[in-house]
Amino acid sequence: VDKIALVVKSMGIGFFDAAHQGALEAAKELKDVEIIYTGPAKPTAEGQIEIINSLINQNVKAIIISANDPDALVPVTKKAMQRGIKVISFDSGIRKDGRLMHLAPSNNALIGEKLVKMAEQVTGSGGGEIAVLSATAQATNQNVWIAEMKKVLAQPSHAKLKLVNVVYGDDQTDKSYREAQGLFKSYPNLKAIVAPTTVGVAAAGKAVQDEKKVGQVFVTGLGLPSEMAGHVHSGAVKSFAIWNPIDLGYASVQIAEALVKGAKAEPGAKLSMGRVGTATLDKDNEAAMAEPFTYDASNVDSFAKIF
Amino acid sequence: MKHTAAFISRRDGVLLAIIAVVAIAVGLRAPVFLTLRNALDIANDSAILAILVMGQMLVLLTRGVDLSAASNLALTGMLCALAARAWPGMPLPVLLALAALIGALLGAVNGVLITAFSLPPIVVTLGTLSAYRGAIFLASGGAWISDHQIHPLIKGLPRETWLGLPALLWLALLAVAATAWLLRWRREGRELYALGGNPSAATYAGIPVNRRVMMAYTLSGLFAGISGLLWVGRYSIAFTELAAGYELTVIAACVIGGVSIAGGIGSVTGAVLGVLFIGVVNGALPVIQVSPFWQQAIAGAVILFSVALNARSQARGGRQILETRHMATAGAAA
Amino acid sequence: MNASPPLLSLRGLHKRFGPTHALRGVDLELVPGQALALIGENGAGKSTLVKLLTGVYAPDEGQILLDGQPLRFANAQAAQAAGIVAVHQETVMFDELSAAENIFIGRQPMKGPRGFRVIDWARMNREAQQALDQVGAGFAATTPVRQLSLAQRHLIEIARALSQQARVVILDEPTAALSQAEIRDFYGIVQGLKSRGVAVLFITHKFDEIFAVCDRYVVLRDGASVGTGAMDKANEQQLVALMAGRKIEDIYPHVPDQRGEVLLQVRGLSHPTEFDGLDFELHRGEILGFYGLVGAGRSEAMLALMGLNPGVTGNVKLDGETLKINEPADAICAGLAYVPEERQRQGGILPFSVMHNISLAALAGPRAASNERLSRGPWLSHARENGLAARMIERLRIKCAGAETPLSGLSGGNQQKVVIAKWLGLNPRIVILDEPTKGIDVGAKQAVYQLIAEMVAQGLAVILVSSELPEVMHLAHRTIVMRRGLQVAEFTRGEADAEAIVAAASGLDGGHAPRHALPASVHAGKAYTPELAA
Amino acid sequence: MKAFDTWERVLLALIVLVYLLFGLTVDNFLSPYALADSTFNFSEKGLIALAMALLVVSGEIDLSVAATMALCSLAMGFAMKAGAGVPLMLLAALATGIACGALNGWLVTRLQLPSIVVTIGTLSLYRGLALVLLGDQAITGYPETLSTWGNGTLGDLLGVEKLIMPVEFAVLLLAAVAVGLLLHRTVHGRRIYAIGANAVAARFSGVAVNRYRFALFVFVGIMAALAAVLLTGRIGSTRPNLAMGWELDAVTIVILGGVAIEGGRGSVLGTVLAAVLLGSFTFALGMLNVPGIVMSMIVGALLIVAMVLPRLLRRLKAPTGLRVQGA
Ligand SMILES: Nc1ncnc2c1ncn2[C@@H]1O[C@H](COP(=O)(O)OP(=O)(O)OP(=O)(O)O)[C@@H](O)[C@H]1O
Ligand SMILES: Nc1ncnc2c1ncn2[C@@H]1O[C@H](COP(=O)(O)OP(=O)(O)OP(=O)(O)O)[C@@H](O)[C@H]1O
Ligand SMILES: [Mg+2]
Ligand SMILES: [Mg+2]
Repeated sequence: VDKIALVVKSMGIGFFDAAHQGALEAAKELKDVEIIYTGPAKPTAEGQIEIINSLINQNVKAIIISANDPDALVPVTKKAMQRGIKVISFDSGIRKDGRLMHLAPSNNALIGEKLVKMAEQVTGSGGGEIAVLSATAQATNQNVWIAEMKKVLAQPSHAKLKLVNVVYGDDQTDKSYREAQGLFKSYPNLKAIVAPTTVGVAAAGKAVQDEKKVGQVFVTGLGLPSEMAGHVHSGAVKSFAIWNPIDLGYASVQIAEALVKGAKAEPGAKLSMGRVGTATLDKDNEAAMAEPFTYDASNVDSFAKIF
Repeated sequence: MKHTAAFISRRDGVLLAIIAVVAIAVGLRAPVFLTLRNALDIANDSAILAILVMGQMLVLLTRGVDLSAASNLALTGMLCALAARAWPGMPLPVLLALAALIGALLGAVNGVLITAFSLPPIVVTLGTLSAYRGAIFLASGGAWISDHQIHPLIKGLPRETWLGLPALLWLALLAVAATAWLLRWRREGRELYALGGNPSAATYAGIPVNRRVMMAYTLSGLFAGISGLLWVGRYSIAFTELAAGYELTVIAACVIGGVSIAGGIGSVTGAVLGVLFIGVVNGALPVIQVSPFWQQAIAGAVILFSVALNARSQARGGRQILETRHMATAGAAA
Repeated sequence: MNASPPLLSLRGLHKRFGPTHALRGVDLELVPGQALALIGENGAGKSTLVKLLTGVYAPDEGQILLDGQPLRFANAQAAQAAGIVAVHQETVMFDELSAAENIFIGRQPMKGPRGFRVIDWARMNREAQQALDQVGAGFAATTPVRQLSLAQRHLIEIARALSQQARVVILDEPTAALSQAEIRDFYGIVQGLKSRGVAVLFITHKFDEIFAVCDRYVVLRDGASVGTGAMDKANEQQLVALMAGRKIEDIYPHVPDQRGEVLLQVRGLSHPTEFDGLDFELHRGEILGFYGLVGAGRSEAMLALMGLNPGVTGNVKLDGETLKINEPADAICAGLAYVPEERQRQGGILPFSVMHNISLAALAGPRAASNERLSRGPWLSHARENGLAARMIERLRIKCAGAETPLSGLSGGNQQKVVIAKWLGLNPRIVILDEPTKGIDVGAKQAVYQLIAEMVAQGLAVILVSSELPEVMHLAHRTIVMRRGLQVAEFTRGEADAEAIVAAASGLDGGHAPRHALPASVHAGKAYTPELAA
Repeated sequence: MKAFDTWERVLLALIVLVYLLFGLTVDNFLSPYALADSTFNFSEKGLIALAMALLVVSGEIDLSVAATMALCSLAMGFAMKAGAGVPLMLLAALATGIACGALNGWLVTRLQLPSIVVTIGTLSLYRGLALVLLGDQAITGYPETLSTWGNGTLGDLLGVEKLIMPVEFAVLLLAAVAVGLLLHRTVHGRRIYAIGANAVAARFSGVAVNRYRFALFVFVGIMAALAAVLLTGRIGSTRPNLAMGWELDAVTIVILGGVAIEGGRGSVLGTVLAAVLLGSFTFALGMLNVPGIVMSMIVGALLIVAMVLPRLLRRLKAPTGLRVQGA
């Protein structure tokens, strides 16, 4: 039996639970694969290092990790690779020298574009003011997406959308909620809040409801259907997006097992992702899955039952 | 009665002045800060903190500390959300009672461990801080209870308005009034001051120390439990990391409000001002648009500053026992 | 002599603390309207007995009978409910509460409908004020206790005992912190209690008090009662012999006047609020007494000499050289030693062993370490510490299970000896003793006086701050009297007579009003009936 | 004040129990590599816990220690960016640690504020400063030497391949011996105990109480700098959230080690044993893939049980005891 570990940022996050589900599906298909699903109590790099240390000594065959810090994990994953363990990152990557390959859920540019599109959809053709509610100021993937958004917004075709501020809710409900309230106060003409984080998007949706601004300010961003369904029904959220976490978990395990079986991770290599297709590695040994999928009132309920 | 009747002490006055100065300064930069709407937002935001602070204050008075308050809040919130999902027919009073009961039980666990085994409170509540947090994970299986799964009654409670004021505010006022009543007008309350001020003397004086300490932790738990229900309702979400680290905010509010960590000193007025201070600063930070990178450093500096200022205004005036030479000679001549 | 049946009797009471057998079979009886003196050396078990009677501890063996019924108190409140109240040896005070609340803690008068009863503040303050006035306390019942002096706190404790429906009042060294005038008031209070039919148990180390107020005595030695009898058939010599198990002759040694040159010179020592313009010299081989009423500022002045009192101005010269004292280490380096008056707070470290307490001062400061050589460089030497402790335990006859016993396990008096011993290890040049015999037994007192005599014989200089007049009058070569922060008089031994000193201290010589106006009934020695709270 | 008391024996017994129990049930747990790897879990925390133990014995506490580590690491990073070599980087970390400790010490001794309050404030302040200075950036590219200190073994340093004791663990042991000697064998240690047990009496006896308090805060800063150097070396990068939440881990170790939170009691041996116990226990749970949050729950429960158990046993042994503490 090949033991493959799925190490997530921290336990108790719906997104990763769904990825775990996908991983289990892959394991069932592949047979002879056992999935270890684990993560630290708090989303810290130090916690993940401790976990990897114990995984190394359990003689796992592969480690799939969503990193809390792209750099801090490098020494320990290098050690793991020296001892023959295949290390790949998914969702949130590790620096290039610390992993064999990275499976991005989607292309960063695509995500940035998607976020802008969804904002444009609620502001209408007239455009208007929008603001970003992020997680912590250090969250790498958030910052990359925000940077991509800014690139898109700089294009003349989006000139009517004005990004007025980026605020940080630290992935805490109460702080995100307060920051959203602050945005309403500072920008009376605000049209949309874009929150590329699941805690933030839910808290902003709630703040919009409580401040009775439904129909005036819209929230959009990245969230799970099960967590967002209520806000879509209340009207605070028209649409939001996410990639399929089940497929992501599934594909990661497929790739990891392929590497264990001897496949090489090098630029240009094509790795099978089972039912999802094939991943082609770019020059940085990265592969991206599909464009994020958009959910709205029409489909959110059916997906809410799945993840 | 003079010392207790002085409703606003000198240090409370200083704190109130600081709060006013901060509010006005922020208002100059962002006029929206001085609107009624914003005041209500801050009050709403501070309401849950105020309830928690009342419980924490009772515990601090006994020379203890309840580090598990935020974990208790989250666990109770989660359990109530789960219960309401399982039995959707539950009426609101039952839900409230349930929250109070669970919270009080969790608080009583602290109390029993502290009194029955004479353990230091900081150790016990540090332990239950993690233990309760872990229990949330076990109870929920790590899953979120999100907006559409939260019972409408729970979501509705914090948004209700009674007599023109938000329900949250009423509940906070109730908690504050009850605590003030207990501390001012009941023996049990006075005895908290006594045993916190001098625990060994309290035994000699016949104060049932263990019973009172139990009471303080149970009440702290009860307040935390009710806050849990309100928190889940207000943000309509329940998950493992809910309000993580909030215990430090609660303690900071107490300390800024002049409640002594060393026990036996503290007033409800002061504690409420401490809450208000944190509410105003938290409300101001998003509005004045300081760089998010600066926010934490400012919060830290503000805590240090206000605590230092408090310490100064609390310093006792020297007792004048010395008779001046002039008076002595005048007296001798008479 | 007592016809009335006993109110409270103790039968074969035993109490052990680990290896210490503190009480080994105590029998005694308290009779209504009489005061029983409980006397014994430090550590004889007196305070332990009090704690058993008040429900703070439970006895290991034996019975407590109230009205012939055996009792077992669950806690201190139960004992109070049974009518047994105590003024404990260590003050039982809540600093942040008012005097009134301290008096009524746990039994505040309540008002209002059932279920919603609240504290009746007005009534409580009124009744507290009455109780305070009756003990002659000159301050308001609403004063927070933290603003009061030690003596004033003791008055509150006594008021607390008085204001309860007490049938038995236990007084464990209530006068240890009181000054002469206050003690006289206090006698009146005890008389008042007796005339109301209260049974009083009185614990003290001062014989004049026993003879003044008590009717009978019980002597405790090593936790057992060794003698009892009527007060009027006893004399001091007898009692002392019973207590100590040996004869103690004259307790004050004769200290010949062998003053040498001036060692310490103090000029214009002043503090913004506590004292002003102190001027005095201290000679080698001299005992300089400081007398005054409680709160006269003596302790504050001594703290200033030790660098423990910030904001002090003035000039201090040692051997003609100006001293700069900013902190205790400076003073200790210069050869000053200070035995503070608050033994448990300022003097000893309760959780530390006797040995570590004794060696602390020698190990505390930079230069001090070189004096007794308890350490080699920074390294501790267990053997030397042990040696010093053993020497001191023997020299001061400290009663303890061993040098390793924690200080908290010693009786009050023995704790005091340990605190004194701490400084002797340092070989200081000037020793300041602040109320050194507060709460210690005759035997120990004699030992302390002997020590003082030995010290000056070796050329040390001693400053003796004391509120006990006989002490200063017998020992001190010169006595400075302080009143309200001022140095008001100076007497040399022989010329000093008690009346004059007390008059100077209380300001009566200069036409000053006494600090405590007494109710007329107390002066007249009439029965005194406190108004009682519900 | 004894270094080897009942409590240390209990801890030692628990450690033996953990190794026996998990050694028998978990594959590989007792392999030399696993043992060496497990020490990484607690080496840096052990270092700050040692300093914290001294501080707690003296009756104070420092909750800003982990935030201080972040600032120290930051200072190293900035020094490196400015072109400094390893010695200068160390100096920068050290200076930062000293400065942070000195500010804590100054606020506590000069303004006479309770240390728990002061350090809650400086915790926010230091962490906030790290955020201000570094924002969302990370500093990487530390020299190989640092990585060897953080990840390497004594064997790597000395060229003996079989010697797989991690450098960090060796540093911890060395520091423990030094701090242990200081606390248990020197006058300074005695004075620290005296301050914790009764600061007033200590001052009256001539102990320069405030100077010691100040020095101890600075010492915590120094140890934080040392821990930061090792941690930075181990993870090869610096971020403002470095060592987030470690202050509570350090306090947990100190308390489990038998140091009384009210001061005046405790030993260095106990602290080290507690660090080893917690480290090996969580490593074992990790080998069993217990989720982190459950692990911290178990540690929380362990902390309470460890405190309750001896008292329960004592009570069973001696049914009639004192009913009043500290009479
Ligand atoms: N809590 C305690 N733990 C251990 N031993 C104790 C305790 N309390 C008292 N003892 C011991 O019991 C004995 C009696 O002490 P106690 O305080 O009753 O003496 P005392 O007669 O009141 O002396 P003093 O006149 O000095 O106040 C002493 O040997 C003392 O060491
Ligand atoms: N009437 C008073 N009101 C308030 N504080 C007082 C009063 N009298 C004394 N004090 C305080 O009580 C303490 C004791 O006074 P101090 O030590 O100066 O006097 P003392 O002559 O040594 O008397 P003793 O030591 O017997 O109390 C001091 O801190 C002093 O400020
Ligand atoms: Mg006694
Ligand atoms: Mg005095």
